[in-house]
Amino acid sequence: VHPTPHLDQLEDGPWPSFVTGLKRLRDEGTDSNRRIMNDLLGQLNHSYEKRLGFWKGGTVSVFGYGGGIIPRFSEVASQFPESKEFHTLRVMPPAGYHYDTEILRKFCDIWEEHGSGLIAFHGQSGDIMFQGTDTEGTQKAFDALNEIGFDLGGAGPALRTAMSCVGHARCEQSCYDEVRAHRTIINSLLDEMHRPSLPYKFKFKFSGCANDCVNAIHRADFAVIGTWRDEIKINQDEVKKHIDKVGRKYMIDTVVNMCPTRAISLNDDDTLEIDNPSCVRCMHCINVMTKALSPGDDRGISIMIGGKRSLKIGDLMGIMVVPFMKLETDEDFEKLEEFAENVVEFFADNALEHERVGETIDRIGLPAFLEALEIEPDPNMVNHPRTSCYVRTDDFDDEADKWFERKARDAGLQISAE
Amino acid sequence: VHPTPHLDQLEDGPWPSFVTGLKRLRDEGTDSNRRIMNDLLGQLNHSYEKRLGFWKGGTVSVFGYGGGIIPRFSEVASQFPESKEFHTLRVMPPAGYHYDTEILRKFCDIWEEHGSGLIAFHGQSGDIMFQGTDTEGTQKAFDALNEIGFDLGGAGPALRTAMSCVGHARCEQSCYDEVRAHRTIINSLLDEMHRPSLPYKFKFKFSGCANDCVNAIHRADFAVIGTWRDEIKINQDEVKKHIDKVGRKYMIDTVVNMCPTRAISLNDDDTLEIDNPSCVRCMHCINVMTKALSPGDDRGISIMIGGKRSLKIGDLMGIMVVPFMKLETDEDFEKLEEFAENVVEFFADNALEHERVGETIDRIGLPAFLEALEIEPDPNMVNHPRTSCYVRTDDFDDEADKWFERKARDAGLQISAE
Amino acid sequence: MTEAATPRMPDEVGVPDPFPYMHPIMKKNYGNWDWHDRPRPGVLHHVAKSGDEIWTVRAGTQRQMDVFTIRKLCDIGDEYADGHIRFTTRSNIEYMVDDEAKVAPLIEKLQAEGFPVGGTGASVSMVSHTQGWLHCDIPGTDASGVVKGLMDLLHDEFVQEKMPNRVRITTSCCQINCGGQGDIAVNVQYTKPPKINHDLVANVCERPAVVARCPVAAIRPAMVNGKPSLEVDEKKCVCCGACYPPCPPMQINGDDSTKIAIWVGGKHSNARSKPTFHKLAVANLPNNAPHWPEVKDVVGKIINAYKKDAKHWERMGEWIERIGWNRFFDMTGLAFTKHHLDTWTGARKTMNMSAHIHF
Amino acid sequence: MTEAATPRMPDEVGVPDPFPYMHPIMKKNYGNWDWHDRPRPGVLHHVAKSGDEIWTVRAGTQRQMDVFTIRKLCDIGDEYADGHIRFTTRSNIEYMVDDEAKVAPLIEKLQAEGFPVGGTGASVSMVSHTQGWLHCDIPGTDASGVVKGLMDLLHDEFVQEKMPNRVRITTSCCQINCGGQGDIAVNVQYTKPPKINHDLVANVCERPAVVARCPVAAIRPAMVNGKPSLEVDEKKCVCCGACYPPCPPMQINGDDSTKIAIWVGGKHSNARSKPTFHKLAVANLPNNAPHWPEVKDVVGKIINAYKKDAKHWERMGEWIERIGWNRFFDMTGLAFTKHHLDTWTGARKTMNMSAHIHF
Ligand code: SRM
Ligand code: SRM
Ligand code: SRM
Ligand code: SRM
Ligand code: SF4
Ligand code: SF4
Ligand code: SF4
Ligand code: SF4
Ligand code: SF4
Ligand code: SF4
Ligand code: SF4
Ligand code: SF4
Repeated sequence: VHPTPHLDQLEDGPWPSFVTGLKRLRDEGTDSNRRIMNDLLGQLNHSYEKRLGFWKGGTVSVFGYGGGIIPRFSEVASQFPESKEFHTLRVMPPAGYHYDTEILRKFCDIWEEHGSGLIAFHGQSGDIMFQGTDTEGTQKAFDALNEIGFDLGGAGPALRTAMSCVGHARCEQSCYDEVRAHRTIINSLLDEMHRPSLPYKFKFKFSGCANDCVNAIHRADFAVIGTWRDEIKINQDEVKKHIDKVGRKYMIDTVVNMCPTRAISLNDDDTLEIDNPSCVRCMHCINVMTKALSPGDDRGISIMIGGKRSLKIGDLMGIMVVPFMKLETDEDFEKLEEFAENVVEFFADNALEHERVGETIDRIGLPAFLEALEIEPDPNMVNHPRTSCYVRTDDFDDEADKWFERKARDAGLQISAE
Repeated sequence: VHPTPHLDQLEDGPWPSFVTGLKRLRDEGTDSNRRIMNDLLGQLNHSYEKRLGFWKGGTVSVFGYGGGIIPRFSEVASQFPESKEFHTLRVMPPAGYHYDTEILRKFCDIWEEHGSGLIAFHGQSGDIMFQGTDTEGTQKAFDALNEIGFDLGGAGPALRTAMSCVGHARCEQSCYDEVRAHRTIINSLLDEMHRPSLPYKFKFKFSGCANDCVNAIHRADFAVIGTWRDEIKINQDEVKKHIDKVGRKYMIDTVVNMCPTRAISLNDDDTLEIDNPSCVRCMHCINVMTKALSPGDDRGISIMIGGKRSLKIGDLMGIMVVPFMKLETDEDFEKLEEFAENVVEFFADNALEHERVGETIDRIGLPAFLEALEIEPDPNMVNHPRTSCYVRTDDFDDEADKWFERKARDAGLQISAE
Repeated sequence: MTEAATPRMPDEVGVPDPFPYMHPIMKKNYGNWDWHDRPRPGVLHHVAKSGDEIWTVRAGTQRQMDVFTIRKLCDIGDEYADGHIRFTTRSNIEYMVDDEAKVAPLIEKLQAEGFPVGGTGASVSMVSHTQGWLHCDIPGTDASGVVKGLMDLLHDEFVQEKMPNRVRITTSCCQINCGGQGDIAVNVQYTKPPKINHDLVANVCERPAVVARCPVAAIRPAMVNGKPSLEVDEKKCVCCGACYPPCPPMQINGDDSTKIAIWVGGKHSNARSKPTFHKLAVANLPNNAPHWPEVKDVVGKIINAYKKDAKHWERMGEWIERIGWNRFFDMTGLAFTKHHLDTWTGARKTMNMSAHIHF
Repeated sequence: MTEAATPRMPDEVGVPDPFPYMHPIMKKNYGNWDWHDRPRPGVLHHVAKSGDEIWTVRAGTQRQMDVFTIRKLCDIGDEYADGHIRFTTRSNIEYMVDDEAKVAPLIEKLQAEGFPVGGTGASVSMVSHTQGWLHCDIPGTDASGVVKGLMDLLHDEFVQEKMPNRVRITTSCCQINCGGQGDIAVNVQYTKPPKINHDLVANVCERPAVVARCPVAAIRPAMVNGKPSLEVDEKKCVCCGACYPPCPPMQINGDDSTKIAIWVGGKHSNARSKPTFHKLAVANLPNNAPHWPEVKDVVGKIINAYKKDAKHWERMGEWIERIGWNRFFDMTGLAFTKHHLDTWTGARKTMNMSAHIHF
């Protein structure tokens, strides 16, 4: 047993210790778990001592797929041979991270047998990470997991595993069926996940409302966020109850005065007035007064494209590219699926190597991106129209006509729908 | 007399007509005014017809100076010979635009004699514009104006005429002596105005408070704006009177809810609470409740550097480079003067040709500009610290020490001042 | 004239001292004012800490004034006011009087002489204007004429205070925009790359300077008909006109390609929100002198929508931010096009990177 | 093993259907919830439109879990809850129960087994963490160890809801920052340009790709000792580490040059303000495994200042925007330096171009 003086120091304290867990595998695990974990702990302690990492990448995949495995080979394998290969399987969880104890126990059994016994719930992209096995174990574990209905997630220049919030399953704020949207899109694009051939990674994330509990706007190339078009629902009795409870001043300070667009006004009789056209669906007032306020009934989604971390041009958040889309009927879901496919296809065709779609948009300009995807420009896409007069506008009237046609079309549609 | 069918149409309507004025000069002015104005009206009508301008520039100056005249030579002089030269004298007004009728009458007499009789109060940079004379008239008019205490303003790559708001003279919001600041700086840098040798223009503007009644932040390379450090003064009786007058809801909507930093809270007894450290001295609440609220007593200035219109990199506003400076004693004014000189010197030495100082800062980065001027970085200079991790920080601790030293120094100074 | 042999050396007096011209009450209470209110549109009433009071009456002028008009204003000042005058940042004239009783007769006289009294508080003040065909060497349109037309249109809003907050309109006769940012800005917008008059380039154009001025590096030196000239990459050119002042042969103005764009939501004050730049509302309006009806039509629509819908103290841009740009375009009947999407440096930061949305 | 002759073809099932695993009450009321409250820290109570109710108990885990821990969690789920489990975005475990009576015993059991119950509402939830020395090929520090240390420190704030609003902390073991934006982000920050191991470049490095990855074009191909290698312009290099993953010989990590920076004010939600990126608070903290005391010290100071001063519902960044960054630096005892001034693309837009000022 390798001494682990540095790691030992991470066993105290009130928070569950990963070191204790690793040691338990080393001390009480299956034979192979023990062997792997002893050397893994040794190498990790070595890293703590040297303050350097000692893994390097490589190429490992399961039969039939090109991605989904993160291969790790030790640079200090001579000292710690049993963990010289320590690959990770990225496995897609059920949308919304729902499990029962039975399936979790099955995971444990499989990974105890074919891997190190170490599983992470979940990686930052949403995968179950089965961490630590050799090349052979990779295939075996995958086969076993695949038999019980689980599939590999994404890695490399490919479609990545997506995330969706708990949403419809338990949350009154949810504005669309996240599970269905998530599964529809990813399952239609599975080939891009399993056989990496995109210019770079591409991530989807699904949040049921603007609280964005899966951090989609920053962390997804394609973020789907629930919203609504009609009025916030107000229960004035509950408003009064809330004010009775917390006091008028507190209510003004925490609700009226925190609305980003001054859309809320408190009447002198303690009823609440919301100027819905000014409301930006930020969720704040609804979050504070969960009984008194709720999202409207005419619900749907917004789509933001281009979120990512800083390589190479700096952090980007997703840009509102589809302000609103209904998502109720089968046709609605088909439309969404088609749009997602189009964006991924655009990305495949137009991005430079190692360029995220947000970078592509930044490089070619939003107008060019919209044109390529045949999306009509909309004021909700911008904080405000251009401030720079450096633009050639001799076709302005033609462009304006497109807007007027669209408005006429929308008006017509509304009329015929009535 | 040239017919002016296009211009004639601009004589109706309730607003005073410049055309009527021009025609009066043509019809009732001195001989020379009449001649000039007839052809000037002819050329202007020609422009209205052709929708093109017909002036070109050139070089004209008065003896001893290199700038201050905007020369105009007609491209259609054969048709309109009497206004073939139509130069403008830019003349600096008294700071704050104060006149009496006597001096205005003198201007009229001078310009009637040596020019066209057309004067603009004022150009966008603040000059009195004596418009329309030939090269000879330029010198004569200048001599006469100079005799009565007026001097040419700026043109070309030079220090430009400055503007200051009415401020101290009539406005209770004013936080410093605008007239003195304006005259101190411009008069110390006069040489840069009269003998153009800067890389490009350089403008100062002075506003007594953040209402910025002279548009300094957008339109000055060096904007001086009044502010205060201590607490807003509240007269609670006047607060109550105001609420009695306008109503509680209206007061919440227009004051409490419009404060940009939620610094204002209305107590249930109709007294007002201001969290002064959160207040950003935006002036709004003070503007609305002129009797109840006023700026604090510990007044001074902020300085923003780099405002300008769009050539070549796009519009810039001034960046807060000096968050606070007292401006009361002679020494304070000397310090300001010295700082202004340093900035202009930096500009002279470092700007590329036809580059405004804001562009220079943009090109070299704010840190380099601050270093050159020996200004210590301050959080008030930015909306927020950097979001990009692309920076080399190995000297971070040394830089941090500078901050701690400054804090110790400030604390020491405050102690010794007590 | 012939005496010019020994020319006069300038007396470098610099910025004149205003105190000799200042109204005595302003001089006396300099830096010691207490509060103000507005008894009626066009009139300010300031009270000093000493208890002194001063009334200011503001009136519109045409800025470009003939000596007759100026003398008339002086006569009024001598007869109805205290002989002291100032002009505002926006070329309005102000008379200060030490007695409330002087206010009404002064107003009456000004109105009788055709000077509208107003421009205070929540009014539409004078349009800040520039030189145009009257004087500039690079204008795409006139300034005085546009201003006159707009102020005729907005006269009622000048003499009353019925807007949600003050409205600052600016106009500029070329894209350089000496008129600056405005709640509404009416600016020339070129719509075509410059046509080069190659015969003239060699003589009047400092070619390296022009090449350097182009913000998108669209200009290259070139030989045309054996003479050194320039050429423009029309794909790159953003029609900014920056090449025209240093090189007049780069003809940017055309009687039908010089158009007007209207911008909204510029704000200089720091009240509530930070200062902002104005944003494109509509481009490609015809340069229809002498009445610019298309321009007036749009300005009128914008003013009306703002007047009807904004809350008290909201400036134009703040109102639009609150109600959303889509509602602004709907209310004004204007179109949102791809040209409204910013493509200039930092464009990324103007995009809506959030789920905030207006319906 | 030897049967691998006919390999198994994957069954491309894709994203598994969650309904088979979902708690029956959630399944039944899917999309039909009405309101919720939080009876106590760590517990959510959701009421469906049907009147059905469900209680959720949330507890912290170490994320990287051994099978023993997972099985223990399953045992608890079977005995004290209804056998259904979910994990949250932040690696907390959630048990759903259909009866309020089950809540207290479940909590007691979880606590007894060492799983802190909390992470709801205005608490500090689990730090979102990454791989670090345990698994990644490019880490500058560990992740699990840092998270363990921080959560030990913040345990009290996890099990109670005493913060002004939720606090999301992230940590990342290299500058790539898989942990993402956070109210507080604890990230590796390289402080030196990469040292190049020239002997290896020729073998393992795709040189044009690396040159292309550098955001400031600081890398040039070069011949070193007669072999093709690379060289770095150290004046230009912004120490981002982007060259290291595609070219391991560009050694960016050094046991004493790999430092930690702490960032504040990142926010993903759209509640009130739009989402924001986190901003630099302090850099150059030592990478002091296994306890990172300097890091903990700073995080503690930031948390305390926020806790003491912010208003209810203000997130970290919103609080700082209100009180001003100078007050943030004063309250936390941190230094504002020239490195806090942005120098990256669009830096201009982060400058204070206004007279808004905090004292
Ligand atoms: C006279 C003048 C200064 C001068 O030295 O000439 C002036 C004078 C006053 N301004 Fe101003 N402002 C003057 C130009 C400006 C400008 C610049 C401009 O118009 O080009 C601005 C910035 C406009 C912008 O943001 O684009 C300006 C933004 C303000 C504000 C901020 C309004 C806001 O909410 O954004 C106030 C506050 C207020 O309205 O109470 C203000 C307030 C005032 C007060 C009330 C200050 C005082 O206590 O005396 C003065 C009377 C205002 C009135 O008209 O009711 N003044 N004021 C200028 C009159 C211009 C005119 O004739 O219309
Ligand atoms: C006269 C005036 C307009 C007016 O009618 O009021 C004016 C007129 C001219 N401006 Fe201006 N500018 C005038 C105030 C401004 C302002 C406003 C201000 O100073 O507050 C600006 C915006 C602020 C700024 O400085 O950026 C302004 C931004 C420009 C620019 C663009 C500068 C830039 O960096 O983007 C140019 C072009 C240039 O300098 O090459 C410019 C160039 C010119 C020239 C010299 C055109 C040229 O290059 O030949 C114009 C001469 C017109 C003439 O025939 O008299 N003018 N110009 C204003 C000066 C009068 C005075 O001295 O009081
Ligand atoms: C369970 C979870 C979703 C999931 O599918 O796993 C979830 C669940 C809820 N979130 Fe969330 N949020 C969850 C991650 C997030 C995240 C993402 C993250 O933490 O990485 C965010 C964005 C954080 C950010 O902005 O950086 C998030 C921002 C919110 C907000 C907005 C808070 C704000 O004011 O900015 C609310 C509104 C609220 O607090 O009432 C919210 C509200 C809620 C509600 C109250 C929604 C509801 O009605 O059921 C849920 C209970 C919250 C609670 O803890 O009190 N949830 N929520 C996630 C629990 C994470 C955890 O274990 O700590
Ligand atoms: C495992 C995981 C961290 C974790 O412990 O949770 C992770 C680990 C790695 N990330 Fe990541 N990233 C993980 C989520 C993220 C996220 C968060 C997210 O998806 O919401 C981000 C930020 C969002 C984004 O996509 O930008 C993220 C941004 C990156 C980047 C920077 C991308 C950029 O455009 O800036 C890289 C570098 C690259 O792709 O070249 C990267 C690269 C890597 C690599 C592959 C390092 C490398 O290039 O060799 C890491 C492999 C570690 C390992 O040994 O397992 N990882 N990475 C996360 C994936 C687990 C999962 O599948 O569930
Ligand atoms: S994102 Fe909205 S719908 Fe989804 S869990 Fe969070 S609060 Fe609920
Ligand atoms: S959801 Fe947000 S924007 Fe809409 S009214 Fe509520 S607080 Fe205001
Ligand atoms: S800027 Fe301020 S001090 Fe100057 S006139 Fe305007 S309101 Fe008064
Ligand atoms: S001056 Fe502005 S920031 Fe300060 S309290 Fe008043 S409204 Fe708020
Ligand atoms: S806006 Fe253009 S045309 Fe008009 S005065 Fe200024 S520089 Fe001349
Ligand atoms: S108009 Fe502007 S963009 Fe076009 S060539 Fe001239 S300077 Fe360049
Ligand atoms: S943050 Fe860096 S070191 Fe950590 S897992 Fe991500 S890529 Fe690896
Ligand atoms: S660390 Fe970054 S900036 Fe420096 S050479 Fe490598 S890629 Fe370029």
